[in-house]
Amino acid sequence: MRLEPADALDRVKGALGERVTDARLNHGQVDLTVELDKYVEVVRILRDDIALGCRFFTFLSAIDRSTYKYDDDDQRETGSAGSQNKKGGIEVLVHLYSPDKIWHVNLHVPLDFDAPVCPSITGVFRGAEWHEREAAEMFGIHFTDHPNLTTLYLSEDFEGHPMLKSFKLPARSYVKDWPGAKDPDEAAAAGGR
Amino acid sequence: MADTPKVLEPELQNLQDSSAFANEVSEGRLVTEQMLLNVGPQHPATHGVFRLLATIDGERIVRAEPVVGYMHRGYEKLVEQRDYRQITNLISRMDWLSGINNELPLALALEELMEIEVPERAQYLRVALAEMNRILNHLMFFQSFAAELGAITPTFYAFREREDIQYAMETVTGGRMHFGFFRPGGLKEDVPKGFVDMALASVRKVIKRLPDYEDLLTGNEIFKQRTINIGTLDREVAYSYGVSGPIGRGSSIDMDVRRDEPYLVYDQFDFEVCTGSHGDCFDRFWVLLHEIIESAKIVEQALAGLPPGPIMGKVPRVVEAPKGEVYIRTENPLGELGFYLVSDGGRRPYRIKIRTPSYSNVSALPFVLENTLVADMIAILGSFFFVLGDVDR
Amino acid sequence: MALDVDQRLEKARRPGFGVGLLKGMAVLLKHLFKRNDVIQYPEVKQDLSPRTRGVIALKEENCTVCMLCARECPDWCIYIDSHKETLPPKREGGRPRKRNVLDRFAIDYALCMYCGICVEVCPYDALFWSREFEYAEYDIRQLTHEKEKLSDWMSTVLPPIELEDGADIPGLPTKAISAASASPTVEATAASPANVTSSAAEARPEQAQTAPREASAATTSARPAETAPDAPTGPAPETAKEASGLAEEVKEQQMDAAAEPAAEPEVKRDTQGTVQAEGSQAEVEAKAESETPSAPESTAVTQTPPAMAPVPDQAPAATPTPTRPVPKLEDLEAPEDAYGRVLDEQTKAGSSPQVAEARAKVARVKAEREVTRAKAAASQDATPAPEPSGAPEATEPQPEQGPVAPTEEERGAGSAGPQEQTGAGSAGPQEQTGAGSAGPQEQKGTKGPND
Amino acid sequence: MIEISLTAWQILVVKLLIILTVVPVGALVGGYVLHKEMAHMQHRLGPMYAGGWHGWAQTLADGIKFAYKEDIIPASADKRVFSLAPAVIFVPVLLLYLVIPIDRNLIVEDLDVGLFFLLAIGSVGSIGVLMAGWSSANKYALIGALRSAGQLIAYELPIVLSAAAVAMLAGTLSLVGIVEAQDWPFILWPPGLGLALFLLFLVGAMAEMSLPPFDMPVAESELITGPFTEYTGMRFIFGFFFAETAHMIVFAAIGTTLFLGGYKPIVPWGPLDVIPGVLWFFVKTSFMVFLLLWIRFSFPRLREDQLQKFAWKFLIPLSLVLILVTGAWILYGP
Repeated sequence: MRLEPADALDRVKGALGERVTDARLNHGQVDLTVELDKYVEVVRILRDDIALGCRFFTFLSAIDRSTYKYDDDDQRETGSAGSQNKKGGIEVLVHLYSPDKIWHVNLHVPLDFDAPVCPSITGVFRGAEWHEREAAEMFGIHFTDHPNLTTLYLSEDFEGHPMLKSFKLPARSYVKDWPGAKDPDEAAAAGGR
Repeated sequence: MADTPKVLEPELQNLQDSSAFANEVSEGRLVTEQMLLNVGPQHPATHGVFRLLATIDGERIVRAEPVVGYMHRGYEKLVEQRDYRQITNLISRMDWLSGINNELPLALALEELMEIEVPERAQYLRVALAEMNRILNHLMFFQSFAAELGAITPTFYAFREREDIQYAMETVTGGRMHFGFFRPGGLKEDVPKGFVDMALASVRKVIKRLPDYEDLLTGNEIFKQRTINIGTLDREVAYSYGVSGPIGRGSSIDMDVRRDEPYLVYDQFDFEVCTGSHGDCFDRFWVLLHEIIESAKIVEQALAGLPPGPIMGKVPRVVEAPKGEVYIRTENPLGELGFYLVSDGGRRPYRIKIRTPSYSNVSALPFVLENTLVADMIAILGSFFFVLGDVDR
Repeated sequence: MALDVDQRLEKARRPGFGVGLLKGMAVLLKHLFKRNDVIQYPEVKQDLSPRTRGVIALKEENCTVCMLCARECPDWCIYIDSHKETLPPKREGGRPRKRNVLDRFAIDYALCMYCGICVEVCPYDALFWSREFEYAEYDIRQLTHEKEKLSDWMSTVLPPIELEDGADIPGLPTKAISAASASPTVEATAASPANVTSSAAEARPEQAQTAPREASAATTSARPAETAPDAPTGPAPETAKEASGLAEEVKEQQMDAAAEPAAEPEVKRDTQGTVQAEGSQAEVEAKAESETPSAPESTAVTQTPPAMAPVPDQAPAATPTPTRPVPKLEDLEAPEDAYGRVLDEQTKAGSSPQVAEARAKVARVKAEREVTRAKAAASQDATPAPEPSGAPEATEPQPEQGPVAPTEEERGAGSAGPQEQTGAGSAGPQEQTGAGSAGPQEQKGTKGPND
Repeated sequence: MIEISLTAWQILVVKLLIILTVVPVGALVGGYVLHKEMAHMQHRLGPMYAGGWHGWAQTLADGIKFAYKEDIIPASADKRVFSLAPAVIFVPVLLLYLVIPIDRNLIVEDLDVGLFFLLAIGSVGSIGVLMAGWSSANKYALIGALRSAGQLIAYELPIVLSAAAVAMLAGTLSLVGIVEAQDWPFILWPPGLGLALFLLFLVGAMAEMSLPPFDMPVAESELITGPFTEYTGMRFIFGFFFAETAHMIVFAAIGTTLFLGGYKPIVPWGPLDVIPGVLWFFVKTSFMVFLLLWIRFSFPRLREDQLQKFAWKFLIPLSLVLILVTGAWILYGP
């Protein structure tokens, strides 16, 4: 009943073939990197393939890797094919889970950082609606053919996309000084808190 | 009598030609004027500030649209600005009914990344505290559901049991709701003398009094009338919405992280995962009520087999997760709570995606609420056991 | 499994024809005649646990204005003002010493989230949790309580609770130490200032904050949870009685530790005033290498106890044999000389005066520690030499190192005093505390609760 | 002649004064009982401070507090109707007290059609509820009002029919006559029939007073307080709390009169006759109040349509059958 991660990886490779650009194991969970055009197709296969059976939609979110400190030996390409910087782009992250054969899959979909556009998977998983709305307002990703892509948390007149690394949290130091910065030669170390 | 008060008129006007209205006519059933009922953000039935825009036709809800975000505190952004020690105390506020269960996945994720060995005593204590917290949470929803159905008495019985468990947990952690007790690698400190007896006593008292609850609600004909076959959530729909926890199990999703992927020492305890088969309010409630028994079982086993030893693993002075990503999920009282932790080796997480149970569960509400009555809406809201702080994060 | 659950469910779902209604009414009737256990709050008060996070009390004389609490506070709700004042040098050739004086210590309880981080990180046990909770105000601005009010709450702080059976009682390791010779303790604790210095190089408070924790045996013994997992603790206490006995012993040591800093530095300086050596060279080098960023990680992971739970005394208890050869007494460097030398080095190296001073202090303390080790090794019994001569000196109320600690390094240095005292001291220093001034004595009373 | 009429006037005034004092006091006491019984059934203590001894003055304090509260009328409400509604709800409850025989000859007005008067006046209050709900210009209030209207229509019938059966058995509509006609064992006679009628009356009464489990009109977790959502201060008290308690007490008294043999001793035994009828009446009424409250705290709330089904498909047919049975009993019974 329970599917070992290694077997799961093999099955995924078998079922998806060259649709995925990168498939690996990460802490006992299958880690896939998918190009934009294959994305929805891959999700559908993952759900419908009996051998895989990832019917449980865990979550959909995005990661802004623009300020991520990469090692040089990190081969993983997180930027989209279009953008120049292979690393440090923005990516959509979908996590699916198979309740029958117990295994997880993390789906990384690199997007173009400057104009992030991604097809919606509400056709595959209805539950993705809210998640995509949240990702849209937080990361500025536009999900095409989403039923109603309105803001979920933020007010309509909210400026900017908070979860982007470029969106600096209005530090409390605007409101008041950092109480820890009293010591003269420690004031420097106080920055950024 | 008086003519139509001013406020009603405009909505009545623009609802005349709303699409749903047209559909009703085309279906040829008796159609009266529809009315837009704004439930919340301040409403007795929505624990927290939760808004529901319900278009009602008489007492029948044509469609309902939840509006969340009144409590959005931006946890996922906030944790990027805090170091791990502060995050522990921060996320304990996320779902204020199950504080210690919120701290668990963060500790687990850090231990996974930093490859910390957690001593067994700490694991047992973690299990015991987490399950006691689960009982607290379930008792809370037991009473709130009853109160929403109009039965006032169970509230006070449930709070009476809660008090004992809360007191036991307070002697350990120093807090009643926000515990801040789990640390990457173990616990903050060891439990005080007499805690085991206190906890066992409080838990057994709950078990002893559960029959009263059954008599008060589960066996009550009126209660059955209000809940059976009300707000049915289909299994596949629940899957696609990612509905988990008691609600998911209510609609026969036999899924429990504690059993499927045992994360602490859960694999050493014997407990059963209750599942309902109809997916209606009654099953959800029944599952919730019986999980109290199972949790109590686990607490008894964990405290009985509490091994001696340290409660803190080998942890470097500064909690700095090495580079890497990991998704850790635990069984929160309300469902699957998952942390997708992306670390770039700093003292602060690079990104944490918090997958909260209530969020996914509530997102399935519009589907369930269609074509129900206003009174049923309350029952369904109550039976979905969501915490707004968990939805809005 | 799931099947019989379903059976129960089906049974529960069956219609009941009014029997359930009567049952429910019966439950209510039953409770009507039960006597209930409601606590009439203002008259009767629930007995809250000593760990209850009610309000944060300040032990003002312990605060060294290290700003750690203010920096770690997630809500920035702790306001500390201080000024430096310069004291004349203790003796000729000495350097005028700076010390911080606490002007303001305020906690805004309207902002405080009661997470207790400040209490956890406080290296000198100046902050405690009190279970007092009745301090509501009519105006939110009045919720910012100054140090006077916070000090008043100190009287409501309870001593820590006894631990459940099977818990690691920190009394044991310390006991082992008191039995063992003094040198291993010194050895183990010698590591901490190194880390502190290095961490200071990276301007990271977190790393520093643990070192002083190791410093006072009072701290470690009073917070039991902080026992290293790999601690070689002797037999875990079977009965509560034994545990409490241990607690008693711990109390003793707390007392000593509390009393000791008052005496310690001058003691060293007077007793082994005129000696010089190369042993301290090793010290300086060790410090130097530990300043390289790689050092803290290695030291931290390999040899030092966990972050939240450093109990240094236990590592030595595991291996009571000193790893380094004990240097001879006569070829040791005088602490003051080490102080001056390192100070010059640092100033030449171009580090800021505070840092230089701090590292100089570290060097001095290490030199002193070397001296103590040498003496301890020389004398046959475990009783360390400083005690007798320490007694008269102990009349100075304030620890010399404590207040002089705005930066991490100095905290490390300040920690040295109690540190080696727990090792060397716990065997004999009863008369020492007896001779100790009032300051240390009353410290002992409130030393316990640091949770 | 004039003197007689004068004395008649005086008597009338005295009687009215009695009513105007008894009813509020009764309501206050009833409120206190409600607090305490609820608390102890729920493993609490309830009010303990107001007035010193076990918070005996709690309801009084509540009343005073509400009297001091601001009286708000929503801007878009229909002001006249809105401010009139509480009176329309409360006055009929007062009138009900007029015809209840507290003792054999201690009654404000012994109407020959006392029972008819009761049933007629008893249902006027719901018009006030309807007025309140509609004029508040609040959707919750509107829904609540409509619910209560439907509830009234559905549950007036069982009450009327059961009362009619009692009248048939007693052969009179005068309440004193009905009490006199009853004999030991009161509701157990005629066997079964009396009890059935009593339960029928009880359910109907609770539904008409919209007490839980029939409190859909004011379901606080669905419609905040139903028709009284927008009310504050004294209007709220008179329209809702006061009226509710007074209503409950008077219905308990009516039940006592119709089924429990009013002011008669519970068993026809010499020594018990010494005890004044007022006391018996008081005891029996308190028992009825206790019963009503007990049921009220035990159950969750029904749903409106379920309630209607229950009324039309079960209670009303049952009551019609009971009427037939009663007739049969009168004709062929002993």
